[in-house]
Formats: sequence, structure tokens, C-alpha cells
Amino acid sequence: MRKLINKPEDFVEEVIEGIMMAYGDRLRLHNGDSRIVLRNPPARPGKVAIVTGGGSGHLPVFLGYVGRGMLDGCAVGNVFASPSSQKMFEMIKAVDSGAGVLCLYGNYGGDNLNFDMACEMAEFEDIKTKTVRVRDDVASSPPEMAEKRRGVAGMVYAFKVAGAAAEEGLNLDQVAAVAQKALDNIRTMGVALSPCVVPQVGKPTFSIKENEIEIGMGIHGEPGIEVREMMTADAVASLIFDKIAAELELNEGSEVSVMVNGLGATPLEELLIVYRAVAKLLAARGVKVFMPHVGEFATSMEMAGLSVTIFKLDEELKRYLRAPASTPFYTSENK
Amino acid sequence: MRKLINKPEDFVEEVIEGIMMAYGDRLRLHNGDSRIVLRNPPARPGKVAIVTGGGSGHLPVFLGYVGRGMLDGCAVGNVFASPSSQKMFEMIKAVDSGAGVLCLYGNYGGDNLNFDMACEMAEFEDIKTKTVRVRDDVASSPPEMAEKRRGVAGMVYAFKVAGAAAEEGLNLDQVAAVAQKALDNIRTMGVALSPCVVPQVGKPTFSIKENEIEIGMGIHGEPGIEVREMMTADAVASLIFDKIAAELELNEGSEVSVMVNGLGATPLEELLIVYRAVAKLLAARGVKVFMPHVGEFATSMEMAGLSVTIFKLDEELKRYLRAPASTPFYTSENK
Amino acid sequence: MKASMLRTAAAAIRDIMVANKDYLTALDQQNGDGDLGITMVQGYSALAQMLEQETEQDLGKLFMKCATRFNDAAPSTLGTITSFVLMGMAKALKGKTEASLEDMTAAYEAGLALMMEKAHSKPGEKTILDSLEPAARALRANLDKGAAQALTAAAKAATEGSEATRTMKSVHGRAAYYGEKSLGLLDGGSVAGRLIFEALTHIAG
Amino acid sequence: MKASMLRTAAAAIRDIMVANKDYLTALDQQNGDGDLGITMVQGYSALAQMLEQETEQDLGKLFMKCATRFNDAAPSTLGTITSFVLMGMAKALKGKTEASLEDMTAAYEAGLALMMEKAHSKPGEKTILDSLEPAARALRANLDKGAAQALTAAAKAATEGSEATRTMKSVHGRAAYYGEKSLGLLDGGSVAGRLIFEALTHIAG
Ligand SMILES: Nc1ncnc2c1ncn2[C@@H]1O[C@H](COP(=O)(O)OP(=O)(O)O)[C@@H](O)[C@H]1O
Ligand SMILES: Nc1ncnc2c1ncn2[C@@H]1O[C@H](COP(=O)(O)OP(=O)(O)O)[C@@H](O)[C@H]1O
Ligand SMILES: [Mg+2]
Ligand SMILES: [Mg+2]
Ligand SMILES: [Mg+2]
Ligand SMILES: [Mg+2]
Repeated sequence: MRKLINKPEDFVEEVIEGIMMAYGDRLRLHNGDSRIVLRNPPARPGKVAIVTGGGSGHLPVFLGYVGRGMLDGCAVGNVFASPSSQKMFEMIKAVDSGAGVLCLYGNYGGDNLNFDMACEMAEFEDIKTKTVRVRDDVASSPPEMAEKRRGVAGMVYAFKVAGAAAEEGLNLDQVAAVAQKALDNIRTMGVALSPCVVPQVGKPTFSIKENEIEIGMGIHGEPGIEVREMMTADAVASLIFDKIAAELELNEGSEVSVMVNGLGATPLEELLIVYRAVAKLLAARGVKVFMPHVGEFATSMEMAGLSVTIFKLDEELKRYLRAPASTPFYTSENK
Repeated sequence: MRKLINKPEDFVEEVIEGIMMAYGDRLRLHNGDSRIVLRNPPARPGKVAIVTGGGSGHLPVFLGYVGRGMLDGCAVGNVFASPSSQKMFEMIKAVDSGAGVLCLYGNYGGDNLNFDMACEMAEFEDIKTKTVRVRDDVASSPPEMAEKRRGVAGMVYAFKVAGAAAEEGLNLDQVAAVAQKALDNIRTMGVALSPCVVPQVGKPTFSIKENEIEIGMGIHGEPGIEVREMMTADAVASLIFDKIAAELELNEGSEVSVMVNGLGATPLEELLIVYRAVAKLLAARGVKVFMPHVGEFATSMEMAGLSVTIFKLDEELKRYLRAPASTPFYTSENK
Repeated sequence: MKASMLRTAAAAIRDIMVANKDYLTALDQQNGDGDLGITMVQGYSALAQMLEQETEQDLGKLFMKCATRFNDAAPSTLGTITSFVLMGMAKALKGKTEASLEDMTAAYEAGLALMMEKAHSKPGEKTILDSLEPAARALRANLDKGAAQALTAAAKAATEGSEATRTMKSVHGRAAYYGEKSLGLLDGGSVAGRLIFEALTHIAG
Repeated sequence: MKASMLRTAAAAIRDIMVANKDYLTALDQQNGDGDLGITMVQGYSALAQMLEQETEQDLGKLFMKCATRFNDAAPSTLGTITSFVLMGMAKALKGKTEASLEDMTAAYEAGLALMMEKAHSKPGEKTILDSLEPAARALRANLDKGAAQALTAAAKAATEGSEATRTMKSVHGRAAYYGEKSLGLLDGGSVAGRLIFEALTHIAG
């Protein structure tokens, strides 16, 4: 295992410890619990709170987006595993200031079950909650089964936009509606070139041949659409673009934000080469790009590969995307 | 070759093309030359200009630090190869507004020769230049031969601090002195777990066994101090820490900034685990950490591994480190 | 059954999960993420440990504690699903400090019902339900034969049900992405279900 | 020699570098970064291409153009070092449109001197100098025998000098990190130097 870690079973605790040592001025642990990361200082009372949660191993997803203009809290699971409903519930209780809590997270079995349980517990204590699930991965199910799709990098745009709406003072239903509107206009697809290793498992859960590329593979190694012989960056870009463009109306005059997201081991250079190809395809259709995001936003530890997200914008969504946000792992300042 | 690229010989051009498509509002190419990247809009006239240059394959180093509060220009070489002196000279001429130009770059044979040649050309045209070479890699030579050491991730701190001094209005000699003072207090050491592939070469120029770790390896795969059996994150942190602490006086009350820099394939999670270990070693000595930097600042494409930089601060250096800076790849805003 | 028996049961299930950890991992790696071995060991270890200290005698409250503890230790899909079963049993057993085989069977049926509601699943979908639900039917059919024999029948039904998952297509969780390709594969969750009844048979016998 | 001969020479050197590209790469991979084959091909290809169009007859100006072009195409360590040699030759040949073997030898010596000054190096340090400098001495010693024989002697000296790098310890560039470990290895730069004279011998003979 080519990992710079200590005991595999301490992996998550030590990551959180490192985060708190580095960013303890901007994040805090709820009652010292390393599985509940909250914004510090808390948002002004009366703001709708937004929380997320999910497995570890995807930094900056999920907790990296806790901060001003984005999320109020994040429940932290083990590597690729949901946090417990108990932690989620405690987090929801901690961040609610009366305006209610939006649970905004990726559509995965474990996370769904646990957040549902947590929301029931919250309801029991008269805390209003709303749930919006991120299902942006077009490779994970055909359009007619879109409700089964997984949530991947597109969730970062949803955090950003919902976060801005909440800061602006919208109420719970409105913030949820903004998040949903954003997600209706967000599509992502990825490719993988190498597997990753869950520390406690110690070996890859799947393998990819040296000269092969997995089209549409999920961030935990879920199989994608097909395995192909290694392709050029331009070919990958246009394959993904076509798949996404079939679902978003991208016409002359449309505006989009594009995220080219590295899964972990893929260098920034390659992300930029793919960005270039996507930007050209958009330009050829007369589509303008607003605030491109090129970098690592949602990873799978040391997996090689990338995903491309296209987020179709209108004036409202642009304003929310542009609004200031600052966390230790994300800032709108230089986007 | 597990790379998402097109033709290997187009690698650098396409990376620059991607960068200009994404960040064309904040960077510009000098006369459309993809090998000369300049700050856009240019700095106010009268500011000392700071330039760098070096091989490609290290993003965000080097051109990622061109922007407000940091660099004015960067000459771009092929992968792991120096830019030509002609390009450096053209860049120097383009950014000089009369106050002179500081050439701040890593101590590598090709870069030294080319920058020297470029400075001679500049002198011939009455442009004042000063050279400060970054030599922060303690593993690359023993202390008594420190002038032979390579420049690695510590150069980012030098860019930051010199950039702030120049923005503040210091003259060329003063800016060079600030850069040198910073570098006198900066030390870095790295470890590598896997090699990287120069696109035009197509295969790794060196290999690392699955269960081995290269202590002190350079960012182009230059051999380090020794090859060891795989170690824990804590052991790596203390090995690096001891080596650095032997050269910087780190006592009760000292203040430092710490950079834990991923070389490419190593996940953020592991960087944070190592940060945690370094922060504990510092805390044990009563040393305070200011503005930690954890992430990818100076990479070697898909190499796995990381480096740790310690930057010993005084009030002046802290002020320059804290000063606002913003480039497409770096911002002080959320540090 | 009484509170103290729950402790023995949890320890036995924990032991069988520990012994089969790598097997479960391997099964989950076929069409999942490979965490099944780890999470089952974590969940039942936490249960067993908690029950060693626990003095609660009300079976309803005790099962509720078990549900929360299990989910907290193993919040994976199957961990959470297990918690729903325990929660459903808790509701049915509320107020009781002793429960007959029939009470336990009814509680178990209620647990499965709650789980199916929450997980939107039913038998035949290549999940743990395909061992747990046949086991429930076997228990009900053998109530009159006493705990030992009823559990043996349940274990047999669970084993057959688990084997039958080979002929099923996954519709839930990660495995569902495999669609047709999941045919022929044994579902790891159903094996975990079988192991539970295997362990219970041992302590009852 | 005249300007037109430089064109033939550059083409010949380019061809020999192309033929030895992988060999140079392999040598540079032993204790460097493996770019030597690529950069030599790039540098000499650019030179040859430029000279095909170039009409400049002043040898000084022509060599200066070569120096700039070479560095621009191949700004690696060895590429820049080569440019310094060409620059030194340019200064010595300034104003001439024809140069005798003696003029060329003197210019070459001046080129090596400039390079040694800028690169802070001298023979015996396991670099290209260890083939280029013996070649200069051989040229000087065989001036009276005409270009063909003098170049043959220079090529022989370059070959021996290159071979001798096996016994030397690297002190410059990446290779220097290997220290003692560099003993026994052939320096790739010195081989590039040998190839230059091999190519020149062919066109002179
Ligand atoms: N909706 C569901 N209802 C019942 N059982 C399910 C459901 N989804 C998954 N399972 C069971 O859970 C097992 C996978 O559990 P687990 O490994 O915890 O999932 P994950 O790792 O995806 O969170 C499957 O083998 C299956 O038996
Ligand atoms: N200071 C120097 N003086 C003369 N020759 C040198 C010097 N440094 C390196 N060389 C030569 O250059 C060769 C390496 O060239 P190159 O591959 O371009 O270096 P790099 O890839 O490190 O920039 C060495 O084999 C050696 O012959
Ligand atoms: Mg899981
Ligand atoms: Mg080189
Ligand atoms: Mg699983
Ligand atoms: Mg080289």
C-alpha cells in the first residue's frame, strides 16, 4: 500500500485531527466529536442551515465546504461509508437556529437511509428539515432512471449556490428550491485510469488495466458505462461532453460553469488539457463559460482520472455562484 | 502511459492553451507566445517586477503564482526543462517598468545558465536585474555545500514574500534582500513513493519498489538520501522534521509557517495526516504555526509523495506572508 | 428470552462475523465496495461490548439501544438496515422483560416490515432480505417445535434463500449498477443474514 | 570553411543525433532526467532547418544566429552549453566569410573557453567537455594534415575522452547527486560530443 498513513484504523481520526490543527480557527468539532465538523464561528442566527455528510476519502468533499457562504456542518463517515444517523442528528440539532436545516448530500444507499433516520429524529424534536439529494452522475443510470443516479462533483456547485441563497436570507423551502434548481441544471461524468485503496482493506477493490480507461466509473469504483482502450484527452472530453449535452440544452448564448475535477492522482496539467477541449466544444456551440473550476474538488484518494461537470446558469444561479464563499478548502475569491 | 493527454509533443502548448482559456482574464501571453506568461493587467508602473521560470510539469509551480501580490511573469519550459534565455529575456523586457526585475527561481543547471544569459542580454539593454536562487531542499546537498542545493516547494513562500515586498514599493535591492532573507529561513525536504513519466519519454525515468520510499528524492526524480522500507506517516514527518530543525533554530516562542505539499498523486488526506504529525512536533517545542499551507503547491505530475517546508518567521516576514495575493492557482484569502 | 440471552446471542454473532470477515469482504468486492466484512464485525462487536455492561431489562428499550449502537458503529447500508430491523423489534417488544418464541418471531416480523418500508425493498431483490425473510417464515412455521428446532429450520431456510440470490438481479445499492452481470453472484448481505441464524442455532442447540 | 558548409555539417549532426536518440536518452536516464536524446535532436534539427533558409555569409553573425536558435530550441543544460560554445565561436569569427582550418580551430577553442567560464566547468568532471576538449587538442596537433585527417584525429580523441568519463565522478547537474555511484557510468553529454565529431568526419572524408 503506497500510502503515507499510520494505522489504517486511525486514518479518519488523524485526518480530522490534522484539519483541526491546521484550520481550528475556522472549523470546530461539535462537543469535540471528530465526526461532526461545524462552521466556526457559527452563522448568524436566523439563517437556514445547510448540512451534508458522507464517507471519508473524498477531500475536499465533504467537510471542505463547511464555511462562510457554503455549509454549516458536515457529518463524517469512515472511508467510503456513511456517517451514522446519530451523528447526523446531533449535527442537525447543533446548527439549527430556528430557520430549519437543509440536508444536501449525494444519493447513496447508506447516506440516504441514515439521513432519513436523522431527519425523523430531528422532526421528533421539532426541527424543520428538508432533503435534497445530489444525482448529477449521468453515467450511473439512464435518464429515465435519473432518480437512481449517484451524486459526484456537481454537489460542490450545489453547496455553493444553496449556501449563497441561505446567506441571502431565503427560507428553508426557498433554499431547497434553489439547490434543486441548480441540480436540475448540473450534470457530471467521469473516467478512471487507476483504482484506489481503502486503508482498512489494504488492496484495490477493483482493477483497471494499464492501457484501459473506465468510462463513467463512480468515485468508489462503481462500474461505469464501458471499459475502453486508453483514449486521448480530446476524445475523453468529447465523449463526456456529448453525454452531458444530450441532457442540458446548450445553445448559442447559453452560459455555463465548467468543473474539471481531478480524482486524486491526475495532474493539474491533464485537467487543463481536458478543460481546453471542453471549452472548445462549448465555444463551437456559442456557449459562454462563467467561473471555470479546474482542480481537485471531489476525489477518491489516489485514484487517477477526472470528471467533467457542466452547470447551466441563469442570472439567479450566476449571482449565487459568484457570491463570496470562503472555507479552508474553497474560496470564490480567485475563481 | 496512464495520462489524459493528446500528442506528447503538444503537452505544454495544450496546458498553456487550457490555462489561457480558463484564466485569460487574469493572465496574458506576451505577443501571443505560449512560453511567456504575464500578469494581466500589468502591475502599476514603478513596481519592481518579479519573474521566474523553469520546466513544465510542476503546476502550480511556476506560472501558477503569476498574479497580484506575487509574480509579474513566468517563462515556460518544456517538461522538466529550462525555458530558453531568449524567452526569459523577452519576458524581463516586457515586465520592466523602470524599477528593475528580480529573477527568482530554483537552482538548477539549465535554469541558471539560461537566466544568466538572459540577464546579460537585459543588462545590454540597460534593464536592471537581480538574481536570487531558491535552494531550500536540504536533502540535495549537505549544509556545507548549501549553495548546490535544489529549489523546491519553498520557492512558493519566496514568491509570496518577495511579491508582497514589491507591492509595498520596496526597490530592487530591497526586494531581493527580502527574498533572500526569507530563503535563509526556509527549508524543505520530500519523500517519493512512485515515479512520474515525462510525456515525450513515455516511461518512468526511475522506479521505486512497491514497498519502498525514497527519502529526499528531488522533484524530477533526482536521488535522495536513501531508500527505505515503507514508513508510517509519523516516522516520515519526524525524519523530515529532524533534518530541517537541525538547520533552523526552532525554539519556544518561534513562529513558523508549514507547507505540506503533495507531489501529485498523494491524497489530501495523507497530507493532513503528515501535517498533524509535524504540527505536534512543533508544538512539543513550543513553536507556533502561522498560515499553514496544506495542498499541492509544487508537483511532479503524477508522482506520489510529499514535501514538508518550514519557514521561520519574524514580524516583517509574517506581514509579507499575510499580505493579499491572488492568482488563478493561489490566494491568501483562505489561508 | 430475556435480556441476558441477548448478550450471548450478540457475542455469538460477533464471533461468526469475525470468522467470516474476509469472506464477506470478498463477496462485497464482487459488486460492491468491499466493506461488508469490516462493518459487520464493527457493528456486532459494538453490540456485544455494549451488552456486556448493559443492565436494562425492558426488551423494547434494550433493542432500541441496540439499534442506535449498531448504526453508530456500522452506519453502512447493511448496518443501517440492521438497525431498522432492531428498531422494529424494539417497538414490538416494548414493556416486555420476557418474550416467548412467538413474541420474538412477531417482533422479528415487525422488524423486517419496518426495514422493508424504510429501505424500499422486498424479497427477491438479491439482498439480505432473501435470507432473513425465508428465515422468518420458517420460524413461524416451526413455532410449536421449540426454539432449537425452529432456529435450525430458520437457518436452513436462510441458507437456501441466500443461495437463491445467485439467480437474482441486484436492484439496490452499488450492486445494482451491475444489472445483468450480477446474475450468478452470491449476495454478501444475504450471507451475513445466513450467518446470523447459523450463530443463533449454535447457542440454541 | 564557408557558410554553406555549416549547413551540411548541421544536417549531418542532426542525422547522427536522430540515429542515437534512444541511446542518449538511456544514458541520461542512468543519472539524469532522460531528456538528452530529445533535446539534442531538437537543437540540431532547429539548426539544420534554420540554415536551409539562411543567407547570412558573415560567419560570426551566422554562428551567433546558431547560438540563439539552438538555445531557443533546446534550452536544457547541454543545449545552453552548446549555445555558449557557438557564441564563443561567433565572437572569434566575426567579420569573416571564409575561415581556414586554423581559424576554425581557434574559434572552437574560444568557444570552449567561454563555455567553461559560463558553466563553471573544466575537463575531468564527467561532462561533454571530456570529449570536446581532447578533440580541440587533436585538431590543434593535426592542423598541418588537412581537415579530413585532423577531424579523424579529433573524433578519435573525442571517443577516448568520452570513454574515460567512466572513471570520473560527476560534479555538475543532476548527475552530481550520484557522487561515487556515478563511477563506471558513461556520461551522455560526452557521447553527444563524440557524435558531433563522428558526423564531421563523415562529411569531411
Ligand atoms: N435497499 C436495500 N434493502 C435491503 N438490503 C439492501 C439494500 N441495499 C443493499 N442491501 C444489502 O446490503 C448489502 C450491502 O451492504 P453494504 O456493504 O453495507 O453497502 P454499502 O457498502 O454500499 O454501503 C447488499 O449485499 C445487500 O444485501
Ligand atoms: N556545468 C557543466 N559543464 C559542462 N557540461 C555539463 C555541465 N553540466 C552538465 N553538463 C553536461 O550536460 C549533460 C546533461 O545535459 P542535460 O540532459 O541537458 O541536463 P539536464 O537535463 O539536467 O538539464 C551531462 O551529461 C554533461 O555532459
Ligand atoms: Mg460501504
Ligand atoms: Mg533536462
Ligand atoms: Mg459494501
Ligand atoms: Mg538531462
